[in-house]
Amino acid sequence: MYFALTDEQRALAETVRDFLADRFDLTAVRAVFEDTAGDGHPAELWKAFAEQGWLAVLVPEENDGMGLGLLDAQVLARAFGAGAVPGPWLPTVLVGEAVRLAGSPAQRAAVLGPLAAGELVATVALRAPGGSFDQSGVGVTADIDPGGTRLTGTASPVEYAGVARTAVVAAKEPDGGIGLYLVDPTSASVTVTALDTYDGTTRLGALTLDGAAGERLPESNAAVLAELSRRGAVLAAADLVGTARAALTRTIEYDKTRVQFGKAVGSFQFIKHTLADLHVGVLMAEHAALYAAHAVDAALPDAALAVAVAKAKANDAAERATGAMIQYHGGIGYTWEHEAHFFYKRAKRLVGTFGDAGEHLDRIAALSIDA
Amino acid sequence: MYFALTDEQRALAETVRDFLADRFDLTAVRAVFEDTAGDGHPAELWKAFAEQGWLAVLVPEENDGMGLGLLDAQVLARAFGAGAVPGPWLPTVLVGEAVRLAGSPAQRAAVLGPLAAGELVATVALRAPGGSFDQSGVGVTADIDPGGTRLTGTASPVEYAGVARTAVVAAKEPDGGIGLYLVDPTSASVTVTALDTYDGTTRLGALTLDGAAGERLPESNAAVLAELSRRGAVLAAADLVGTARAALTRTIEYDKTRVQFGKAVGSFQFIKHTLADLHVGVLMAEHAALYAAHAVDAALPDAALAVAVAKAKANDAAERATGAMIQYHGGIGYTWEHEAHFFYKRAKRLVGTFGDAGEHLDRIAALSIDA
Amino acid sequence: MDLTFTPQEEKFRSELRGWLDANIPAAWRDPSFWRSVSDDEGFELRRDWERRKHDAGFAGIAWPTEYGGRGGTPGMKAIYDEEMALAHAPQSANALGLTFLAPTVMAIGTDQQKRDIIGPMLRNEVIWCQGFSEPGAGSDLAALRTSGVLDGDEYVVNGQKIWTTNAMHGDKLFTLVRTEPGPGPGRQAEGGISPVGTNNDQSGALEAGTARRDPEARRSHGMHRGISMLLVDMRQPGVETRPLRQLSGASEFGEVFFTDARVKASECLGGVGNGWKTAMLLLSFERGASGISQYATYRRGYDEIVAAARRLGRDTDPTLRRELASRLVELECLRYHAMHVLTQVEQGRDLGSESSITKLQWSETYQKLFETFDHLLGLDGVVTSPVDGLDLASLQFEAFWTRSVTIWGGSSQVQRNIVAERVLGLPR
Amino acid sequence: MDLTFTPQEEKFRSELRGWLDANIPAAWRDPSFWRSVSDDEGFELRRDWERRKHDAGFAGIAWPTEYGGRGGTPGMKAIYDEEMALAHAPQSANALGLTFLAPTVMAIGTDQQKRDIIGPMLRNEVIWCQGFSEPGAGSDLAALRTSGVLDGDEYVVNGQKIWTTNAMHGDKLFTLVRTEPGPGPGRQAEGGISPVGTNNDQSGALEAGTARRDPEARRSHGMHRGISMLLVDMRQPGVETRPLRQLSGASEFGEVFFTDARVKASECLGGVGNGWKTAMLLLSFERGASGISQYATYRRGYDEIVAAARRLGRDTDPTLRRELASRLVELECLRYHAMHVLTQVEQGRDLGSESSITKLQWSETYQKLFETFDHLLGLDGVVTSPVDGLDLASLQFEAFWTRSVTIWGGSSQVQRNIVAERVLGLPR
Repeated sequence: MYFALTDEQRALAETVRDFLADRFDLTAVRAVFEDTAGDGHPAELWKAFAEQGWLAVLVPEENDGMGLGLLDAQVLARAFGAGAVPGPWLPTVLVGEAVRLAGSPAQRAAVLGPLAAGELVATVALRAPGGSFDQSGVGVTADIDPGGTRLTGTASPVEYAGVARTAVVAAKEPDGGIGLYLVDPTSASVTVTALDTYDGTTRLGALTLDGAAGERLPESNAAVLAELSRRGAVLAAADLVGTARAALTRTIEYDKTRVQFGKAVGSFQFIKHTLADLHVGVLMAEHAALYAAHAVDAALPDAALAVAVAKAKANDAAERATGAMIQYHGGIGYTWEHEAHFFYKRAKRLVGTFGDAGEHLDRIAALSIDA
Repeated sequence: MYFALTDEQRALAETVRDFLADRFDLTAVRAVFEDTAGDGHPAELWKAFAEQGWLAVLVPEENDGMGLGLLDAQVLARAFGAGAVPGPWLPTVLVGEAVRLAGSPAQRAAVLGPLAAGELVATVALRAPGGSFDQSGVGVTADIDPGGTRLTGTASPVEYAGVARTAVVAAKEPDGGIGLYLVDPTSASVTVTALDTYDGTTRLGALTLDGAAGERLPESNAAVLAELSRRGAVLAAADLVGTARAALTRTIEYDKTRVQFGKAVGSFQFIKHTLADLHVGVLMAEHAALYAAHAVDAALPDAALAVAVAKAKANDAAERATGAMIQYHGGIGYTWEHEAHFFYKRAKRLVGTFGDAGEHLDRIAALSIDA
Repeated sequence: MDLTFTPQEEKFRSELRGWLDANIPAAWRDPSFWRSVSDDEGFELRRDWERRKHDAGFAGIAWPTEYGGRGGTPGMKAIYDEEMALAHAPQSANALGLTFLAPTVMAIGTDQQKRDIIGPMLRNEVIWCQGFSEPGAGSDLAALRTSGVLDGDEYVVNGQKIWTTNAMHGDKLFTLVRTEPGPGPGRQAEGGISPVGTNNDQSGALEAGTARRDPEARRSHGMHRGISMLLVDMRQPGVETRPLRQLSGASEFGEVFFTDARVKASECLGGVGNGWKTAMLLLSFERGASGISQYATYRRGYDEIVAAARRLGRDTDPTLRRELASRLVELECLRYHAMHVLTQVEQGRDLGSESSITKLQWSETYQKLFETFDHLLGLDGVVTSPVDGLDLASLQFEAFWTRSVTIWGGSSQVQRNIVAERVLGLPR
Repeated sequence: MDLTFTPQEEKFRSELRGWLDANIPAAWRDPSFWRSVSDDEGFELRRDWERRKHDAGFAGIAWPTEYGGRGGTPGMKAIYDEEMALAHAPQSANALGLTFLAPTVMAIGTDQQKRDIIGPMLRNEVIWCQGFSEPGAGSDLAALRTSGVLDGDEYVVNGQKIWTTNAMHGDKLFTLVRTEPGPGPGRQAEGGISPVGTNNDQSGALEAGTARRDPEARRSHGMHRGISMLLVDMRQPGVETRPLRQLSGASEFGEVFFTDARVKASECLGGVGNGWKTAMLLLSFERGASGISQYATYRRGYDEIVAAARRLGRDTDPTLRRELASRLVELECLRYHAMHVLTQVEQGRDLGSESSITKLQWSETYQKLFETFDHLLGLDGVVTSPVDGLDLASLQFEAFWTRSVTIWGGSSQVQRNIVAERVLGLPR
């Protein structure tokens, strides 16, 4: 029995933390956050990611990757959450996962190597507005045309649609099934509309396809979409867990020193108890993200349940911890100059990414009540 | 603008409080609570109720009643909740309301006078196990027979089924409508099964009808059932509000004097804030019960909404306040000898009576989202 | 129980509604309007509109006629609050002056102060700001360090205030300064849990009555000495104001810096060294606020949220419907509570610390309503560009605003302390 | 990450499971069984069953073999805890002795105490009770007033203990008494917020390390002096026990009254006047408990609740399904946390105040699970008679029990204090 990160994984977490402190701290985040006209994708950061191997983590060794598991990837996601790191890491990594899971050998060779090397920014476009992160939420239709498959419909919001050079698009197929397609978002039959968002640690867009050419991932189907969404949910959960922990730690440190009524704010019992409860919640979310990543890696029988538990718990922990960061910093936490809103807004966005609480609780109910 | 009880209503509240303190305090309640084999219907108490006019409050003056409104009745219900008072007051009063709303002049004369005088203990049997408190929850069917209407089916739990001499039974009619029927629970075709319950401040039973004779209230229909359920919900809400307030007040008084770590328990900030939040919640529930009673009395356009709001809020306030009574009395509040469990168990029962939170929230959603 | 207003009050409502119908431009009803104009432009629109409202006789509704008010009933004031909210009227440019300063001046001001302050305020010729909070004195207002030193017949003021509403547009500031040195060090504090705006009642937790009971309160009591309330001209070289950008991106609040700012000794309200007492009196005028204005505003927000959810097909989710319904439960309770408060006011009853309950109920309900907005909109709520005609930017902006309402004006934690100690009588 | 057990541990599991299959009567799996027999009868059944379990080699799993234990790994102990829960095994008749007293005796007992206490306890020849809480000393354990006065080579004990598990069936009691006078009056307290049972770590909040920091802690520190832990024979005229009826109607706990009870001076554990330190050591043995036993039990409760809801057609309500699912989220987190704790134990890491987190997670989750039970069953949950074969009495009984778990063994409030101060390092 060993329920913990390995020494290597712990060292990786430390490396990322040190790197961010050195090379991309919250001042750098702020520059991206406030430059709403910019692409939100600092080239230097991306280059460093490639050099560090952080884009290669899930790519098989045969495709010049590191061939590690989701447990390692969640170490990175958690650290990025803790640092409120911008950039298209998550959608790019997930495109790698889609191609690894369902691509042909040629597609794997074409996509995975460049992706691992940082030469390919990519994104996933899986749902229509208002949709959920399963096949019922897909808003693109695939039509078989003499000239090849043509995709029509909308996916939104799509992370970093504006800088991605490849998108994996989920589409409903004529036989009622689901396929995943490689699409070039810069082609004429694809319109990319930039969308505003309050969260400056990402950039969003809508992808409107009007008979766009799509190259099918041959092994893709509804089960692969579900698997991809589960992996996305685990990494989003890990990011939320990192966000939540950073928010809580910063609040605790502040409340230890901020004095009101002659005492440290953190010595008031109501605040102590609130922070203690938050700690227990964030700790449980950390456990849950770890377990879910391992359960998917090891294909444990309860993997589907574990992923839903992890995302539901991470959503809750991050929502509470980042809200508390504002409240228990008092007025200063409500200012633009303070970093609380980076964490609050990032959490608010990620709570909906790859399934909100309702979607995951319904899944848990189905698994535990109807089974 | 006058949102408050009148002087008369305030005096009534005080009379009940004084009466209970004098003649039926928690020691008397305990005797009924612990005598699980008894009928839970102390004759002296009932006699006093009749003498005080507390059974006549909603009965029209022409039927020898006081002809007051639901606002007055909720004063009584609230006081009974605060005193954890046993006895069939609520079901009896509701039978009066059913007959007043839908009965023939003859039925009104036959039922209301004796009821107001304390000569008739009665109860309502409106739902089947698992059912809600609207027409979909009715579990009895009315068949038109040459010899009169025959009722078949089950209603449960029914308050004081064992001592009631008249029951108002809701039944589905052949045309798809709903009728209310006067039934004699002691007749051969009705089986009354006593049911155990943890709440010793009431007694419950199941009514199984096997072709039982029923005398229809001629003006009854689904709308009257809904109106009756609304009135039941207002009075149950008021009882819960009284229960919640009593639980909270007793806890506050205890925590002012109980010393731990050299300080009054009630000076610990976490407990202070918890009790402050509870006070706000109970106060809002008090407002809501008042408003709902008035809205029904005055047939305000938002009466249906107000009733649902009052019951939902009273459920929540009572659940929290009575749970907190146990927690913030510490170990002593968990003993049988302490009175906390009277309030806790009474609240737990009444939360489901005339609609749980889900039922009322669905109603509020329908009124505010779909309208 | 009688929830109707008098015929006179209803007549007032219909007059006011008629005037508002004619005088609120249709564009103002679009929630995004006020964000589409610049701060300065918006402020001038509001100032001008209020001048016209004053000329039409709808200013100082419940004020005595001798001070230029309408001499109306508490019911008329409640009707006014409600109708303004229903008509999408903008927030008053002089809200803090009208709510707090004016009644204080009427009660304890000198004759000259009454003459100089009240009329011009009512006509919006002078916009008043409040300068209470400081970076190190938020919930703990008495820790303030801004100083005023008498130099001839003027005070020389140095220090900093924060969370000042309308700081960039104000003409004068009522502010608390230390005119005698405080009890010395031990209070060096940084950053800020800082209450601002209206309902700044938190400091009452330290009032003299409770202050005698224990050493900590006695220590705080000492902090209350030597404070004075000065009325500072903001249009002078010694006063600099800066907007304070908030996490929503807007700047409703600002900072005020005093560098040898000068205030005539006659511009002290309530007497030198009596500043704490004056502030407590001033803040007590919050007590009459019933919450009806908040109810009317948030109830409309509820409907806007429902409409947005419907556009995305999320209004049929059974759990989200119940969550929404739970919010309406609290909103309706706020309305009932407002009627309760209004009744108390009309009957001349002492409202005591009731305003803490009102504040808790509206602020917590408002914040949770917009948490439900987040849950309802899910990932689509992240997009603030209009999509297919659905524009969530204004609601999202409001959602961020709700994060502040449990902090300023006495945080929820401060309000719960007040309820526990002063309403429930729990020991300190 | 490797969640598998060693082959040796898995072999142990299958042996244990086989023995439990053969030795737990089918009737015991009916949740109502233990309420259908009398307290005395139930206790004798448990005592006898445990004797057989001991003879089969399934007692003292992780204890050293020199003390008659099996010398197993922490993993085996976790497997034991889980399998016992899965098999519906009854709670040990000697739980507090085995969990707390035995390891303390092993660590600091005299040779004679080791000889006299451990073997007989393991064989259930002596049932041990814990006597810590008093009516005036609940969360504030150090306020205890029971006295022990030396008379020759015996202590004469007078006073009262409360919340003693198995009080009616115990043979001996490890109890804290004041062998030197306390710091005098000022602690007269009535009634009781009284922690009991296992996980009685709350008093650690007052341990010496933090006690030096502020006057209140210093005062409490003074209270810790002059306390001794005595081992009292309950079968003597000076000891009277009474069952304590709880709101569920059952009497798991009792009261113990001492009237000139006599204890040999050699029956003092850890040295005279060292009782507080001894108690802290004793309570620290809770730390190894992972929560896996609670998980296994409550997970079964979840399924029983689902089955009951299905019988009433309430399992399809979308909101109640999500509420149930939220409880399962917390339950699964408890399981992950148990694996985390077990890993820490296996690696010999200091668990510090982790047991407060474990306690909060299991007790709050357990209580909320049964609040969901109430919501799911609605009005029908009020009926405790069997209806159409659906018998809710056992679940309802358990629901009442859950109201106690956030009070005893260190209330949730005490646990949050510990987490805030000792895990997060927030100031006192």
